[in-house]
Amino acid sequence: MSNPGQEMIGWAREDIARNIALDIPDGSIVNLGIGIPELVAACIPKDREVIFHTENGLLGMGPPPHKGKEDPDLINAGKRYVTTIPGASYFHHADSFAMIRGGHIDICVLGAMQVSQTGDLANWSMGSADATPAVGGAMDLVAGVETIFVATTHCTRDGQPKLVRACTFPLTGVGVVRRIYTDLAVIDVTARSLEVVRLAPGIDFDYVQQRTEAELTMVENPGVEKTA
Amino acid sequence: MSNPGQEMIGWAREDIARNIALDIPDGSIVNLGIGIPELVAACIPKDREVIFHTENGLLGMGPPPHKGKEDPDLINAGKRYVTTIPGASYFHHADSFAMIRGGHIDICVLGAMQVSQTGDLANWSMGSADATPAVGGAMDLVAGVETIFVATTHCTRDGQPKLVRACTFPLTGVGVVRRIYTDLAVIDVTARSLEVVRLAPGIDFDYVQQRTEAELTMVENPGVEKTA
Amino acid sequence: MINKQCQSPAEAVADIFDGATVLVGGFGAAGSPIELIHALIDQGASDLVVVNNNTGSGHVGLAALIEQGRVARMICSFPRTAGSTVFPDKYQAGEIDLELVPQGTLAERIRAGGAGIPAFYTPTSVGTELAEGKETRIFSGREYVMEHGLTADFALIKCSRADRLGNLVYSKTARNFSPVMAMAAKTTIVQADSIVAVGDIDPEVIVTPGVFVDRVVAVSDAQQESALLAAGVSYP
Amino acid sequence: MINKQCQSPAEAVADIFDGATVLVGGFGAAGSPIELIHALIDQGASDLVVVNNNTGSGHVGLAALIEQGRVARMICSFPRTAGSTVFPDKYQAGEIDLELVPQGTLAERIRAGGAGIPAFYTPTSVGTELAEGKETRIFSGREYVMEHGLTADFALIKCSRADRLGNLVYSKTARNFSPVMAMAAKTTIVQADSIVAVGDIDPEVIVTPGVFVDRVVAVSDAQQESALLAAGVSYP
Repeated sequence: MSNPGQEMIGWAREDIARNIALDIPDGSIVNLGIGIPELVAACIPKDREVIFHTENGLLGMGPPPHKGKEDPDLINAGKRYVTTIPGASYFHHADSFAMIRGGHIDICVLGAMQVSQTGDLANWSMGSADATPAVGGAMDLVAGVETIFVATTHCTRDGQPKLVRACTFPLTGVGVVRRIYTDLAVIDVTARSLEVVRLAPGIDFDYVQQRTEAELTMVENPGVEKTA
Repeated sequence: MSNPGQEMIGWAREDIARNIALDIPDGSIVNLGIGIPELVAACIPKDREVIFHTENGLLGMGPPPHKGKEDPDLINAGKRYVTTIPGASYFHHADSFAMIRGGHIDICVLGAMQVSQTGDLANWSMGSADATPAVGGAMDLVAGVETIFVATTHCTRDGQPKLVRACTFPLTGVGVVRRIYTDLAVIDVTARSLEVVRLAPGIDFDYVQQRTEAELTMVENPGVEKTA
Repeated sequence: MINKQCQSPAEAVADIFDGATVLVGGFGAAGSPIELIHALIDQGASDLVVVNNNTGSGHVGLAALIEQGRVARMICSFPRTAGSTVFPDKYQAGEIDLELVPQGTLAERIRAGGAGIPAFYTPTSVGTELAEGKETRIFSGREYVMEHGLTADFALIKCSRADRLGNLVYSKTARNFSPVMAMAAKTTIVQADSIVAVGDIDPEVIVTPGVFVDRVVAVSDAQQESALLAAGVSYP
Repeated sequence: MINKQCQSPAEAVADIFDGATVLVGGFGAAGSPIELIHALIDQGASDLVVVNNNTGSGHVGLAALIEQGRVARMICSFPRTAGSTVFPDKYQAGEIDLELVPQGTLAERIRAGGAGIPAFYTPTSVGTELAEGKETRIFSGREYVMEHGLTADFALIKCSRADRLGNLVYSKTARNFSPVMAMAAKTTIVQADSIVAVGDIDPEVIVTPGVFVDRVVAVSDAQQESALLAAGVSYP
């Protein structure tokens, strides 16, 4: 039994990214959001060919350029400089979102402000009146991509749970999240519950549940984890 | 006064095409239907630059190829071999009809089975049960192109009028025709009537009216014809 | 590694099932994937719903598939071709159904299907018998018809160059419906005049990105429908 | 003869009127037609409705147009940029209106406008506050929101190469919204890195056919927004 007051150390940001990368099958077309999701690309196992889509009109996005090789015409959705891999292609925004909305992107990894126990995602607005709202492509991605992974710290910086019974922030999409990767656990959104399928080293179930507003269950046989 | 039984000679097919060509302003983007409309391209005055669109995905269609130079991958909407002019571009069918439906084609010249006095066009089906219906792009063209010219013989081969009070054949579009070019006259569809703006040499108004079911009027000053 | 290459048209079409909806590229003979269609004839699937602008010519390609009685329904804009009686004969005999769709509406319905748009409004066909029974609606004082996105189980298309990732470029007006059909099918099968190395096609000129393509097969000596017609060939 | 070339950005934007709706190409700095926007600032039109994915950076380009108080309303998906406070400040002060649209819906609305589609249904934003007040409808058991096509009086876009007929090709991800914006404006104005002879651009690789373009102006030494920001430039 863990002590609620004691902070245990879970996975680092790079570990979260690696956990996600290992769940991405060879041959997948993947869109990565900003933040931890961006780290996933570098963690894909060498024997898998995964192609990255960025919604501003590029399929076959490569790693960041070397210093001095930045091209202002070659950026990703986060407006960072990127490169292309052989076999890349450019297209306009309507075609890019036809890929997304039409179900042609296999997996999207997004950050989150909140995820509900039924898979609702809130990641675009705190709902405060004094902020400028900005949505970007998040609503299109969750509506169009079959498999939505969330990469996030388990709690906010001030310790508030992000996995909640119902989102209090404005929604990005309803019932869209498939699997949540945090610093403490890997958690599937199932028809019945949020089901912990894997715990970070040294972290136990109770410790995770104490930091989660939504009710968690433990997968029956965590040793035989199936990938999403 | 003409004698109703006496057949007078009007314009030939090439004359009709030339009448149309002279009404196409420099710089126009034009789509030509099958039949007499196809003859228009060769009649454009040399000092005008007119660009031809064919709905199967080509802007900048040129004249037919020389014998032996036919390319099976380069055809027009009538499935005839064509060529391209410098500045041509290829695009897919959805983009091609975006041009049409979105109002980006200036003029379309079509054949007709019937035109009503309110500008309804029937040119795709005789409505007979034993025929195989085929519509092609005609309905898209009349819905999307601002200026629809009709090129047709004034009557059918067996002498039936094609300019009628109301079409009896299935419609291609409602109130879409702007100007009608026949072997006997050039006729505008106005809010009030079918108005004859020009008569073929040796043809008088009564002769045209006798071969027209719809009621015609004569433009007030046919010597000062305004182009469409 | 991603490798969408198949060794033969037969392998590429092997899993097309009875009753499948199949988008077939081409406008008349231009862009018609004749070898894939002939492989489908050999393969045997029947009760197909086929989407193509036309219904084929002579007794080869799509016309042959229809002639063999394998197509239950055609969705197309112009089911007539000079000198071809295969479809009209079947249609008059009540042996095949026809859904007649204006050409631009057909292209837009396929694009919508591929883009995740279930329905849209178009001015095309308003006031005509092709709008009968369809919902209409006024926007800014003009009447429009509601049309539905069109998706399919398979697409059979032809291109000039492809790579193993499924990136495609086409030849001239043989492009026609193929790029939107590639978007709208669960499984898009492509015959390519040639398959080139990944990276050989400039990223700026790729018309169909590989994300829309599932299988590519090289058919380096593709038959021309016009030559088959001139030779009086019937398939099989 | 068709010649869409203008001699200067000033000439190209001269007739943009107060209250006009203006589509502005670019995603962040990539593809932003800075010289055309600066010419529009000089020209003086106000009460503009501007459509762009963002709201500009620093105090140049679109951010400068907003800062000068010339934009009454923005239609965009992401009106925030790292280090830019121009739009948020105006917005919080109630000096500018915002219509927030999901990025894919924005692109599709513009394409629809250009393609003569007055409205369509999309799954994007269903169940969120951005769907509030919008008509929804079930197709095949799933809920969709109805969105309207978006057209404009003018589009200001940037491309890499153009010809006098208005045929355009773009550079990499600087393509983004520009091809659909070119379709949706009554008057599409293009700044091109270079203007080449008609026929110099391969017909197979033209992204925007000339039919969608009204004016082209060569800006051979276009400024890079990142360089202007680094230099701390404010326009004018």
